[in-house]
Amino acid sequence: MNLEPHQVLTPEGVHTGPAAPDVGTVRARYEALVEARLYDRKASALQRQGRLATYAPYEGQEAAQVGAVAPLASRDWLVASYRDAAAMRFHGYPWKNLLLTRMGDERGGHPPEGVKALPPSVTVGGHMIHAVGIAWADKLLGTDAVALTMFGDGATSVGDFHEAMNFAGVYRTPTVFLCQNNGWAISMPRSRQTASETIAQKAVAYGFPGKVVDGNDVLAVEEAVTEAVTRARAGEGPMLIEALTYRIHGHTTADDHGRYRVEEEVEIWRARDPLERVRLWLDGQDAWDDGWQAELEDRASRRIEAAVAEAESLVSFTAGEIFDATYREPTAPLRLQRSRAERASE
Amino acid sequence: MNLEPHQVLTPEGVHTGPAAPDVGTVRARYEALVEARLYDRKASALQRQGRLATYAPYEGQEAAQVGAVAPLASRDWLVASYRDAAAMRFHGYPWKNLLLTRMGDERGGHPPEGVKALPPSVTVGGHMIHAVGIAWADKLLGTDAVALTMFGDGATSVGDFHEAMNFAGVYRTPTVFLCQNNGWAISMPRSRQTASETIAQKAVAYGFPGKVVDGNDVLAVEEAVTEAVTRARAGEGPMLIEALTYRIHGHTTADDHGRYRVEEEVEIWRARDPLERVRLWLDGQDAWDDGWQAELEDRASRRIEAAVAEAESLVSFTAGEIFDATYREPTAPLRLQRSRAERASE
Amino acid sequence: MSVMTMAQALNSALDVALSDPRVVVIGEDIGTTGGVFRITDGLAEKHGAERVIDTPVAESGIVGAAFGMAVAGMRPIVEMQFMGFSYPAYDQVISHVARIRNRSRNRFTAPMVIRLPYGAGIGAAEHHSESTEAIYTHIPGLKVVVASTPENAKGLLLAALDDPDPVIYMEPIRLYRAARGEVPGGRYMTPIGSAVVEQGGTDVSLVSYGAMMRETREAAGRLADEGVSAEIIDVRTLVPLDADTIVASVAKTGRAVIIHEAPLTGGYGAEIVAIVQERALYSLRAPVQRVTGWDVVVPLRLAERHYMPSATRIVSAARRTLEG
Amino acid sequence: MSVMTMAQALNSALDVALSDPRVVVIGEDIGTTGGVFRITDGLAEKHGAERVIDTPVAESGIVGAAFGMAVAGMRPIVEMQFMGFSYPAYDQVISHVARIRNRSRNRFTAPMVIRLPYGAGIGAAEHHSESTEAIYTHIPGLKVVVASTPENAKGLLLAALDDPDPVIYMEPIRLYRAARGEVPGGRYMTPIGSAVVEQGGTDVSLVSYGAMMRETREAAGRLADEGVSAEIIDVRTLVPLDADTIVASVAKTGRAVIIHEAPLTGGYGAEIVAIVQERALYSLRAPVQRVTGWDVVVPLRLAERHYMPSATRIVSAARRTLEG
Ligand SMILES: Cc1ncc(C[n+]2csc(CCOP(=O)(O)OP(=O)(O)O)c2C)c(N)n1
Ligand SMILES: Cc1ncc(C[n+]2csc(CCOP(=O)(O)OP(=O)(O)O)c2C)c(N)n1
Ligand SMILES: [Mg+2]
Ligand SMILES: [Mg+2]
Repeated sequence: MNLEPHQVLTPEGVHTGPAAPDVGTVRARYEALVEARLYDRKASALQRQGRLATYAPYEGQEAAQVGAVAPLASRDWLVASYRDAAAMRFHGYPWKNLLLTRMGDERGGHPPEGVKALPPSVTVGGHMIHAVGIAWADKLLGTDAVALTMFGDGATSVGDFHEAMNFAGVYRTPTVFLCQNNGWAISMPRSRQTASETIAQKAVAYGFPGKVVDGNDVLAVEEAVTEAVTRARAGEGPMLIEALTYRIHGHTTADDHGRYRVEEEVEIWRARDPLERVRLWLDGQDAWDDGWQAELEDRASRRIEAAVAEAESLVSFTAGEIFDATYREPTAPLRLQRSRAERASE
Repeated sequence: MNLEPHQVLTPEGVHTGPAAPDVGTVRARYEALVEARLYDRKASALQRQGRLATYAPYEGQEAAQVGAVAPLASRDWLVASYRDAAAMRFHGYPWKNLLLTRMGDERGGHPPEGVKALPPSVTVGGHMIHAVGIAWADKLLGTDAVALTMFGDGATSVGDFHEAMNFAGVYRTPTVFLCQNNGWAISMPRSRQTASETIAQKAVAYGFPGKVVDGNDVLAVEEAVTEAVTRARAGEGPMLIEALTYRIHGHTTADDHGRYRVEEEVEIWRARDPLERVRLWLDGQDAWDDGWQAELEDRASRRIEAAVAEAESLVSFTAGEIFDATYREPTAPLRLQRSRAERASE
Repeated sequence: MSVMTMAQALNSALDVALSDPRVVVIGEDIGTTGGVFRITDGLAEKHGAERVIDTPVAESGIVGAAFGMAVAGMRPIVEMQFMGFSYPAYDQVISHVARIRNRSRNRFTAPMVIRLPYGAGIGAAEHHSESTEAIYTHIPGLKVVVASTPENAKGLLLAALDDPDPVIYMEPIRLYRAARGEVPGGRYMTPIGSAVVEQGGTDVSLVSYGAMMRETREAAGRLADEGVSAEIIDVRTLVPLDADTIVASVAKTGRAVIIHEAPLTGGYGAEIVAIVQERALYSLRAPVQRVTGWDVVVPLRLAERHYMPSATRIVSAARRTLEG
Repeated sequence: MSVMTMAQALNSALDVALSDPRVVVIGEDIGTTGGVFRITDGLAEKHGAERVIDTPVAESGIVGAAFGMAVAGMRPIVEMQFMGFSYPAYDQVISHVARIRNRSRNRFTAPMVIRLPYGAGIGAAEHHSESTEAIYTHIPGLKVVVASTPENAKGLLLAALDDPDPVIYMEPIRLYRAARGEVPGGRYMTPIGSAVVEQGGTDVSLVSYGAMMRETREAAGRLADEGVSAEIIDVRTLVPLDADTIVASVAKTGRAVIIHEAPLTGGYGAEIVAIVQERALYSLRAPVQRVTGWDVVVPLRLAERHYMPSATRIVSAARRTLEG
């Protein structure tokens, strides 16, 4: 198993791979990266204003997320975590929904029909096996859809990660495991999370391939996931990808990361910014300028602001409505409780 | 990682290692193997007579069990499973206790003071982490004791196995993980239990060494465990050993293994009998004869029969006694229930 | 109609269920060997090993994978070998199976059945005799049913599978072979959410479910010999509870004994008592009695009989209500 | 004595606890950062990272490892970040921690404390607002305590640690900073197994625990304004329950309201009702009322208030008992 991180663009924007990237594709990825970053900043700002409850910022991880879902078709499933808003958005799960959940509205968990993505997992580690079950169903139902699950370095310590990986190996389900190793699980550094040198090598335990990629290199992530998706679709089973990246801010807006890590470490990773290297490369191809940047930012901001406005326009829950989603048909005890709750809220 | 099974004695009793084994030691191991086999047969017979509830026979795995505990000091802990009666016995847990549990008497779970072995685990997979905690405590308390945990190939699929291995790796606890890969987990063949080629390679996921040994070769198992115990005692952390072996009989006395495996497979493994190769080697050293064999069997039988007699002589539980081991001091609700139960049983 | 054991009735229900291509049965040792209790005997052969799926030892993985399948449009039926082995899967059940409907405000659902062989009385090893329904009945989003006869075992299982929401399906181990009775062929359903008055009576209501129905019926017989007319209610569905049937019975008799083998404290019997006193307090002529397992781990074979509620204990409890 | 928040009182208790070399505190993010709620703030620095142990994300592993430590003679205190994250460890708690004493007939024991921050009311994310004490109160071998004031938070925690058996220790998140009060320095214990009558009264007994004590006290105040004299009982220990104190109160007042934020069905309130009606039926002048969370997943921030029992709901329930 080759555990050298796969890289296509260096932090300086130098292309290192064999075939030159397609400018149009890279511009599309760059646009997504810009929108991802703007959303993340907007969400953090909203939280500071008390308009979101808490928020888990992903700045620094945009490339891993955009690169992860780029290879997916709309029939493929995404089963991701609380920090994966950008990945979800670019698999079709609206910003509006992601905002609603963060505002404390369950309706955020109800994406439009046709969007194949589960609401983001809040518990750590329990959701990866869902992507195994979904992929397995796709296989049994005879479709060629795959399921991509995204999780952090911390999640790999959970028992359910093991059971998910093992099932995927045994049943060769078309599941892609993408770990965003961002160096930390709240205050726990990666080095104390597990004694293995890499996360990718854990695939050895399950009889399928693992791969390390530069997670701040959107093209490298996209290449690795494309390979994994292609294998999975062809019936060759699962793959584990470890994307090396970093979260630039605290674990959530409630976290003070100064308590457990030094600013120098953050600086090292700022220098590996996932947007900048793409911009530099595009610039080198004469495919980037300030005007286009402004245009991108403007377009993205408008989309994000529209989502915020829409989310905030939704009225709040009535007491009765909290009973609407426990069973398809309300049971007799719940009907009784509902009427009591409605009375109490009058 | 070298995944070739380590072997010291071939099935034909030919010694393959560098240094010649010590005859006295081998005779002692042989005596244990003989006693282990007789106990297993006795227990199966008792079960057929209705004197035990069910029983999980280990015939074929005697070498793995005797070899596993031979390197342990009495201050070391053993945390084993339902099929590990021989290992437990040779770590000091009396046959009598093992029988009592199988008779349906909780007092079997109470070994004499000083015996460092937990009652055998009935659930699959949950106990390995206990050996991590125990070893960790030993480390924190400043003793140099180690903990050996024994489990099957099936148990490696359980999430708790993963968490145990990961903790052991991270905290470098003096824990030895010994997997008796006996080819089957009830009706599930090893090949369908996990897609990894070996169990030993799973150690790669946790950053410590794994090793495969011929589990029917008592000297090979003993060597491997000695190495692991020595490392652990020296503070070098855990190790995973996969002992390749086979259970000759059904999963338990209630299992019909003809439903899921062919007799030819059993025959192959009978030819690799763990006792016979030791006998052959000793014979080659003029250190075995029929008379000694008879003597061994006689001594072992007498020990086993005494244990059976002692276990069967214990009177049954009274209704009140079932309340004696829930809390150290019976709580008020339990005192009330106890008196009701005693009244009901009159 | 044919006479079957409960085990055979369940096998028949699963066979019928598997005629729906969305259905898979998944669990440990259920394929080649037909399960520890042979409930799935012959089904893998008939419907294929891809649909009657043998798994590695990993209860959480089984439930989690089945959850994924259910979300993706299948109808998985999970077999846990014993209720006592379902705890590693508890997080999956409570955090995901029970909640995806609420989490997604009805966008995603996990219609699936989790079969839990439960209960003591056969002198089994530790962990093999659990009756921990209370850890499921408290969880919003789950339904919980308990079979007590071959006929309702099949009918409830098919109803559970037909239900749009996840159902915890408890099977009394002790009755697998002991309970025999007429079972209709083909597909039929026993409604979820309705208790049944098995025998009318006027003096005391005996309310139970699952394996304990046997002792309950025996107790009713003995009470009849003493001239006491007991009404027998088989709760069948714990969640959602058919409180009306129970309350109506107690309102009539004025006395009730609730029987289950789970430990007393926090057992489901407490919920039934709470509802009865809430809705029929003024009809109560004596405190509702609970006859249950004690607050100890179910003993192994030697002492198990001291733990299990017996007909004798039920009769004494009923007498206490009559004296009260 | 000094005035502290509950969070500070717990920190003080842990600091005292760690003076015993057998004690370790183990959990996620409790070392360097002092825990999500800063309960362990400064303890790793003071007592060493080997004794205030940061772990990988693995609740089952944490409890299982702590169990091993306890068996080997240590006194671990486990911190789960939230009660809702304790489910992956449920099998370890129920199958091992709660049972090793019985399994070994008192040869091995697992004296340890599992701290579970619990409860809703702060608009947290899903899984962060759980109050699932019922899944622990039903399990023989465990004790279950719930703090409600800074003073008893410290006293109960030290008593739990001193207990020879495993204790589930629930900490109301909502009161971590909201509850302030006098807390003695050094070591002292609040006895496990005893409820406390916080305020005497003659008309109705209000029985609650943990975070809901706040609404209960508020309701009592409002009832007093209406001329109704409420007796307030803080249960404090759910298992073993101090039934005598509760029953004596209800026998006196003839009316009771049980309040908890956990869902209604199968909640611990049912057990209290069952005991009250069993032992004080003839004193009851009205059905015992339960004011609880509803049988739904605790809603997120927007709708949480519709879920939480309020002083208003408690007052109406008390009035219902007075009309009854
Ligand atoms: C079962 C469970 N335990 C604990 C938590 C609390 N928690 C939230 S995020 C987190 C760390 C996860 O780290 P990682 O998987 O690396 O993801 P990251 O936050 O770095 O993206 C923890 C412990 C949780 N959400 N679920
Ligand atoms: C948690 C749990 N799930 C299921 C079982 C039922 N069961 C008992 S033994 C066994 C197979 C274990 O196989 P393995 O670990 O290989 O050990 P072996 O029996 O071969 O010694 C299973 C599934 C159990 N005891 N515990
Ligand atoms: Mg991380
Ligand atoms: Mg095996």
